[in-house]
Amino acid sequence: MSDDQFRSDYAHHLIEQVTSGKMTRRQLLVRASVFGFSATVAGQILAACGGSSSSSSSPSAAASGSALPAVVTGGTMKAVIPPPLKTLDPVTIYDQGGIVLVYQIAEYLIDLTNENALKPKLAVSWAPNPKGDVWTFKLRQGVTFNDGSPFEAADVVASIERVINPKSGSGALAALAGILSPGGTKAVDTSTVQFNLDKPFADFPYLVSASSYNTAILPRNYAGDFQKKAIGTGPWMLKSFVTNQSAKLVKNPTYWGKDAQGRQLPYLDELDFALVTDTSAANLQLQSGTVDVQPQTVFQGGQSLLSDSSLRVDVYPSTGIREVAFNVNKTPWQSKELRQAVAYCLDRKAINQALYGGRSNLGYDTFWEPTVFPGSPTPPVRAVDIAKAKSLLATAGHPNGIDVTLTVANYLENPAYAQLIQAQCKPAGINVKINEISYNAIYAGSNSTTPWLNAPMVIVEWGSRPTPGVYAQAMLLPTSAWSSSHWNNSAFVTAFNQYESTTDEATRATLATKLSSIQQDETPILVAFYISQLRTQKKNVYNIQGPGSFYFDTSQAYITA
Amino acid sequence: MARLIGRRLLLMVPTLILVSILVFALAEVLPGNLGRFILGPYATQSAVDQLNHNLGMDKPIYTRYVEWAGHFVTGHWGTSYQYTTSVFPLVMRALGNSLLLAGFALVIIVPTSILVGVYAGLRRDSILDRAITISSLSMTVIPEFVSGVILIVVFAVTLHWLPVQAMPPQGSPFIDRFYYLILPAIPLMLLELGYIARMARVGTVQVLNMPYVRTAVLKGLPRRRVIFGHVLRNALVPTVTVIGSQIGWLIGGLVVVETLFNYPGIGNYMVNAALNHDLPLLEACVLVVAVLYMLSNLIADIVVAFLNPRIRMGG
Amino acid sequence: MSVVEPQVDSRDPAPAALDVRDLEVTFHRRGRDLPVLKGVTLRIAPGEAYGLVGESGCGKTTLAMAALRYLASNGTVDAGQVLVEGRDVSTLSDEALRKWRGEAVAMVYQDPAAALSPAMRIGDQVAEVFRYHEGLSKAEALKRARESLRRVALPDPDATLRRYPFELSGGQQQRVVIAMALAVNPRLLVLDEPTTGLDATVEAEILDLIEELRGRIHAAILLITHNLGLVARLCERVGVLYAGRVVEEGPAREIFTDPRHPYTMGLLRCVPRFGMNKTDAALQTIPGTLPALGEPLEGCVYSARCPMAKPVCIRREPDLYAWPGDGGPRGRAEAEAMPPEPAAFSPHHANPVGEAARHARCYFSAEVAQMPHLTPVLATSLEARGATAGAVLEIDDLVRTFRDGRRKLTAVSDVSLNLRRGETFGLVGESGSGKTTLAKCVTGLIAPDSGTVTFEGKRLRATAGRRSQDALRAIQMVFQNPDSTLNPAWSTRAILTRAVRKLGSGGSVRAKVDKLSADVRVEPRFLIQKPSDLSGGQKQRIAIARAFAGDPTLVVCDEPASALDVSVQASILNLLVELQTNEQVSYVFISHDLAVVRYISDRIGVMYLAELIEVGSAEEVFNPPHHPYTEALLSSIPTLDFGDRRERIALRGTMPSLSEPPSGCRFHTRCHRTLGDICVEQEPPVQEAAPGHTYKCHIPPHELLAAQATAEPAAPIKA
Amino acid sequence: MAAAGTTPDRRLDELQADAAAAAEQRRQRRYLVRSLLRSPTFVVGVLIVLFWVVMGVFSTTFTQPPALPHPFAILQSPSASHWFGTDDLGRDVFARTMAGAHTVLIIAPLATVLALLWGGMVGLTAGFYRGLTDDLMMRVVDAFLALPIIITAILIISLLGRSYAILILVIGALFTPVISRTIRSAVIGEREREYVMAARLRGERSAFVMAREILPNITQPIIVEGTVRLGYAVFTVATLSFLGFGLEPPSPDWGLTVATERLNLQAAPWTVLFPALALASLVVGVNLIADGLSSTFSK
Repeated sequence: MSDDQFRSDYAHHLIEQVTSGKMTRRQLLVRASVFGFSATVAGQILAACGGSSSSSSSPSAAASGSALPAVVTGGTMKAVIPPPLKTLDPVTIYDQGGIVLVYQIAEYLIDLTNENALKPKLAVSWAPNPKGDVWTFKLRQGVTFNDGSPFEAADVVASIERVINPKSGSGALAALAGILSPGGTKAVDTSTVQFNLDKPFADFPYLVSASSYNTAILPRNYAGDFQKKAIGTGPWMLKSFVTNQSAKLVKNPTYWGKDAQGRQLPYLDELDFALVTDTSAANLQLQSGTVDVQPQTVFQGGQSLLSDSSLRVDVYPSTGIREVAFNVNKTPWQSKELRQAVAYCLDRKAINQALYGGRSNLGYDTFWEPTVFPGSPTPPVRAVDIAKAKSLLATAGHPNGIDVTLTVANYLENPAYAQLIQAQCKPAGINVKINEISYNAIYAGSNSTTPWLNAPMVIVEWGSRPTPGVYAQAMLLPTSAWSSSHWNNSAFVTAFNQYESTTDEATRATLATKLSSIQQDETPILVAFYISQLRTQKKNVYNIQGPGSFYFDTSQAYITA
Repeated sequence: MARLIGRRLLLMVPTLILVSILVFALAEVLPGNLGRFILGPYATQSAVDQLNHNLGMDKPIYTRYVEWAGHFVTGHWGTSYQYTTSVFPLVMRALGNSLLLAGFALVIIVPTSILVGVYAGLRRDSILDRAITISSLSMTVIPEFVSGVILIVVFAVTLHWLPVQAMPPQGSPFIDRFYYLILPAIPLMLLELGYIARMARVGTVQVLNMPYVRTAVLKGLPRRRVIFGHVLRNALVPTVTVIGSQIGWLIGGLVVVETLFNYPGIGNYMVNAALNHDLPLLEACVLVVAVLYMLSNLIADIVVAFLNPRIRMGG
Repeated sequence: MSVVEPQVDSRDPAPAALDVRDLEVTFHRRGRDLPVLKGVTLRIAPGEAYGLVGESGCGKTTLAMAALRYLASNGTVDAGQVLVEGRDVSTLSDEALRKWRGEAVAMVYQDPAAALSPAMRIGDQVAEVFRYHEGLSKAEALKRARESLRRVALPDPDATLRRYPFELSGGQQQRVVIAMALAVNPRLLVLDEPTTGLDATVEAEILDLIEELRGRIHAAILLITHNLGLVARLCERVGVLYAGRVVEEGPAREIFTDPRHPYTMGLLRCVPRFGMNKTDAALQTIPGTLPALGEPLEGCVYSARCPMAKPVCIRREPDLYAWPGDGGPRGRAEAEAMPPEPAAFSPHHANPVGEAARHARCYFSAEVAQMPHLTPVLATSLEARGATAGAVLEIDDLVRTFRDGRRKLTAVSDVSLNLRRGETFGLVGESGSGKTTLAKCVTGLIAPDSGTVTFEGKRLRATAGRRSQDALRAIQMVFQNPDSTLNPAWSTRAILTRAVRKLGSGGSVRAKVDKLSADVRVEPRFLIQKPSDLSGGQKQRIAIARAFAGDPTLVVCDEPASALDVSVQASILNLLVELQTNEQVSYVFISHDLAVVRYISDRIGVMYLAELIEVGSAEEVFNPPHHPYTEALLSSIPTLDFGDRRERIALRGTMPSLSEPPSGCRFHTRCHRTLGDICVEQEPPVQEAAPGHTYKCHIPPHELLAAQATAEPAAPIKA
Repeated sequence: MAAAGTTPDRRLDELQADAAAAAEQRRQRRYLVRSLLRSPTFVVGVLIVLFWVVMGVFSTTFTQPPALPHPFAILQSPSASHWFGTDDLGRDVFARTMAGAHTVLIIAPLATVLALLWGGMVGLTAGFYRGLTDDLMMRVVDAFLALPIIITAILIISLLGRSYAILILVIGALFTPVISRTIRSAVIGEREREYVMAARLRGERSAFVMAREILPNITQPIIVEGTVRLGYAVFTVATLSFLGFGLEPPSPDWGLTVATERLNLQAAPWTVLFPALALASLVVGVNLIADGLSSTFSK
């Protein structure tokens, strides 16, 4: 049966879901986007369910104050971000600095809306076969790379094959492992690409979207010298890059993007990034007016920004987390009880209060967090319970307490988080020694040596991920390359495979419940909160798009006098 | 004079060799296992051994030193693990920046502190002298990062008089750099100013008690002649020596200030290199700094020799 | 004293070059007021040379500084005034003061090396004076500087102008200082110990220069020194200062031949007269020590140490009485008139100073001549000292060289000598002649390069470290500097105890320590003190006791008394003599002071440029025929003998460097009797003037005798 | 003291003499102490340092636990309940500032003592034997001195990792050259003095001469140098902590606190200001002591 046949069937399915109350409108829009329904089609479906087609208003717009002033073209916007940790290369980037810079220059098949819904970028539409193991993407026409060469299917094939090539050392490899194998990507014609998956995968579009940031589309002949010769189809071109100092971008005159009024994007002429590791230095630059915007503001030390009249702080319901991973292969974390004990020590409200001024959503050590991911089950709340923790500790064989080491990067709010964990575990007799190392150091080395994947207990910061599946795929499966916990739970794996292969929302819901309960019970990692992220900009900076810090879409941003 | 300088330069060579041995020993021998240091605590032993082998760790120490030193002399300083670029240009650029900052600070410190110190010395035990002595003492002991932080808040954030960052935006004229360096330079100055001023004061006081100053006075020379002709020149000798040796602390200060102001100087690179186990960069920075320091002492010696004919002719 | 003032001015209209009136100066140290000068009154007529003598700490220099209005910041003039040419110095404005200094008064200092600006060329330093006093241009000033350098007979003034102080010898430096002082013809010249620390021959040069200059410039001179000989030679009048008081004043000749104050007498008696030997007479020491600053003094400032003090002396301080005249009788009268009414002393009794009269601050001036001799003759003859024929110590061809960078300095070259038991071998020579090096080779503090030191027939190991404890015990040393000879951290008893432990020969350590301290006349109460609490004399006594801890056979004394005041020096010398008589010990006695060496030695060796150029009995060496250098040395000593008409031998040039000693006879470059080429080319033979008296010179004894006989030796003056 | 066979009464006056000697020494020591106590700089310095010592030892007994977070009371400005306010984890800044003295006052003095020991040995031997020994030792010392302390410290610590012991050892080692220089020159000044020659003429062994003859006479320069170094040690510890090579959180160490809290500088200046002032005051205190000592000694 044809894709269109599938589409109509799926549309009906969605309508049922909504009318039977199994799904909210917002969810419907999100799911619809996954299956390549354009916003208008989605609107029609919604209408069919008998409701308004108005999608919820963009939080950034809300934060920016509903009414935007008239667009001003030209000018330079200065932003401050942490410097890229490694040489700039879309294939291997994994840190905020790198991702944000690449995001300006190169583009993805699919981008994310402020609600983490998918939106067409280099791909104008996409649809799976009924089984869901073959996905066909239609590409945007008339797009050229900033060196003038045309953008065609071959480039997409090359880019995807590049990242799933084991030699590439790309993070996407982990995300796509067991889903898309080398040779699975075919160019049907110059403007159509077909992905033949190893197994049906409902969330596949996410894996080739901006949320899988290594899948940026580069020309087929890309040589890995992005930092020298930054090539992409994006709105910006790299003019200069000074390690640990600055990156200067100028607008790409041949950019395909146009705004609603058909004006050429981007509005700005130049985009300057100051590369600053030190949080307080970065904040100071904002306050002294040296820079216009900070994509990710840390609440720690950011208090003064919040109260600064010259600045506007947007709050994003991002899905970023601070993963506290227990390496289940390393003593003492083989013991499930011990892991749970720690979980019961945490006073999540207090942590949320201290680290985010209470802004974030509490997490329950699972990815299926209802307030963040629609359709997730509502897991039992894990409140502080020292007594329980103690007894668990005893069953784990440490009645008189235990000493553990927590490795943490001196970055963002991690040190503070670590100290809170330390203080909250003490009453239960868990003495946490904090091993604080530098941001670079924790990610240094190969997978077999790097601290963040090998320390017994470690805090890892994760930027926004659009679905629980993407998270699980990236860090909780034996195949995950970014599994700091090295957790290997067959029940979870099988359940997860079913979950991702099925398109039936009801089944997905039940599986989600199962998955989340397994995850919470086993507690391979702690997820104490889903961070509401802060983006700080001057009052006269408008219309920066994208959810969370990674997706820093400046193509429609502008600065008024 | 030329002979003196030549001699001093020659004398530097053995010290330099020793310094290099020292750095080599500290960096590559002391931790016992370089591979482990680079790969970190979680690497498998086999991987560590492999790396050690690649690094030539299993070769005898002296051959390793010779190779290592040879590479330095020939300017092959290796590749930075962090930036995956050649170390030499990296360090040189950083050095340039640091020299600019340090030089800027010194150019202001040296004359002022000497002026202040000598004045205090001449007005010995006056209220002003006391004030200068005490304030200079307290200035000397406030760590740069403390004064630096406070200065930033006051002058950059609150008053908006000076920029917070130490680097002007790309493409701005060179002269701008000094404007941006004012704030970072002040903590360095405070640190040194007090110390040098005290030295100058002590020197002056000592010389004032010298018989030859009495001779000059009893010759019936005008006060200003006594001071500029007889006192100053001799009073400055200890001060200059101190300035030379203080460069060490100044560099220490640079490390802090550059970190504080995120200034791409050699101190900043050094700290990052150390924090990120970027050994080639770290070694290079330390050696460069050592050479720098020795040169500054050499210059101090030469100035002293210039002030003191006895040394000059002896040399 | 305001009554005195008009009288003075009425007496002679010509204002005195320096007129000090009842000057009281106090120093403030650690909250205490220490009076240094107590009503000093003295007057120097224009062109007159006035000598101010006294031991260290009696206020000489303070007086000079007060006269130049340059007291240290903690010193104040409490009373009295200083008039220079009738102008009260204290009233001068800063600018006037500046011009006045250098133009009216100038000063020559004790340590020329320190008195010259180290980093400034000689030319500039001298020229300064002209530039700032006569407003000359730099070039002009330099020309004038050149003249004044020539005036002080500096060789090659042009070169000297360009030199730095450290490039000149001590003598040259002092000449420069003098040139600077005399640059603009001051009317008053203050000489503060101008030759102390200079070698005998250099001292002689400087003195000659000063005398010679006096003829041309008509400056009055205030000469401050502890060296009576100097004053005797240079000054018409002399004042004796003790504890901040002028105790006697008058014409130099009279004072030195017929002193009228016990202190003056004491000073004269405690210095060995030229040619005097320990066997002739003992040095008369002055009991006690100088009162410390601020120490309260009852009655006469000297009464505490005065051998003829009477109750009245303690009760009330005598005035400065004229002598002859009312001095004696009046003094008595007042002494009788008890209790003395202060009113009884009307000012006019205190005769104003300045006229050619003599004055003494003593009730009993009349009896001073008969002042009792306290110390008996101590020394016995060599034989009595059991001097055996056999030598205790034999030094053969000793050589020691030092390296100074690339240069090689020979400090001792081929020195041979021997020493009998109980004998004192005096070693004289100017600084750098190698005396001390030789001594240290003997004691083993320095290892000789070659040559042997044989002691009691056994050859000694080179260094003390490798010598047997017995050898160490037998050869000990007394050092020059009292302040560093004792370990400041140890109590005196600890020092002696340790010495006895290491060197002593059994028996009760403490008993031995007590005996030692008794032998050197240090009261037991001082044994608990740290050296810092001891006087210089006491320190040196302890040092001697330490040397004698193990009953040594030979003690090497390296200038043991030259850092001490004359009165203390005498007591130390006496002590050494006494110990020798009792312990039969032999001495090697090093000194630059010929009179002292002559006094204490049985035999004398003269060193010049690392060579021992003459050896003989004290008597022989001091009388012709002797080596020309010895002759010159002797001629250079200023003596108290006013009848002394010896023509002074001025040596040419300066001491050659040890690194390149002159060829042939090392002395030829400076010798006044050189025979020409032979002296330059050939090393002189060792000639024997008399059995046991040899010297290194080309001139045979009889010729030398003939040549030198003309200058008859100085006869000691009997006090 | 006395050899056998001395009569009882002799022994008696020996005892008296000893007593007198002891009394004399006590008198001299008392004099030194008194003159020290008369120097205001010294007294003030001692008071400041004493204060911090007391705080470092006892403060935790009466302050709130310095490491306990109060997430609902973060960055509170100074008040009756929190004299110095609270930091970004709601910890009591007063408690932390007072407790901060602890770490520094363990590391700095120990390091200094270590440096004095090592420097003393090097300086004594080099200065006493001179010659080749001296030349070699001093060459090495020069080499060390050519490496700025902070930098060498960073190098070593980054290689060895951080811990109290390592900090103490490193700082101790790095201060050794400077101190050995000072002591050496002091020794050279003494060894040429005549009492040392006298000792050699007594046949004393070098060890004795060094330990008993020379050492007692250079204690004062050593003490002064030690105090000065102590000041620098405090300074260095703080700086290292600031740079991230010192102590680890949640230690209340001043340098560390300034480093971590400085991003709250504007929102909550007190979090940085008080530890900073504490640090400065301690260093000033130590330096005042040094000044007091040296001026008293030089009298």
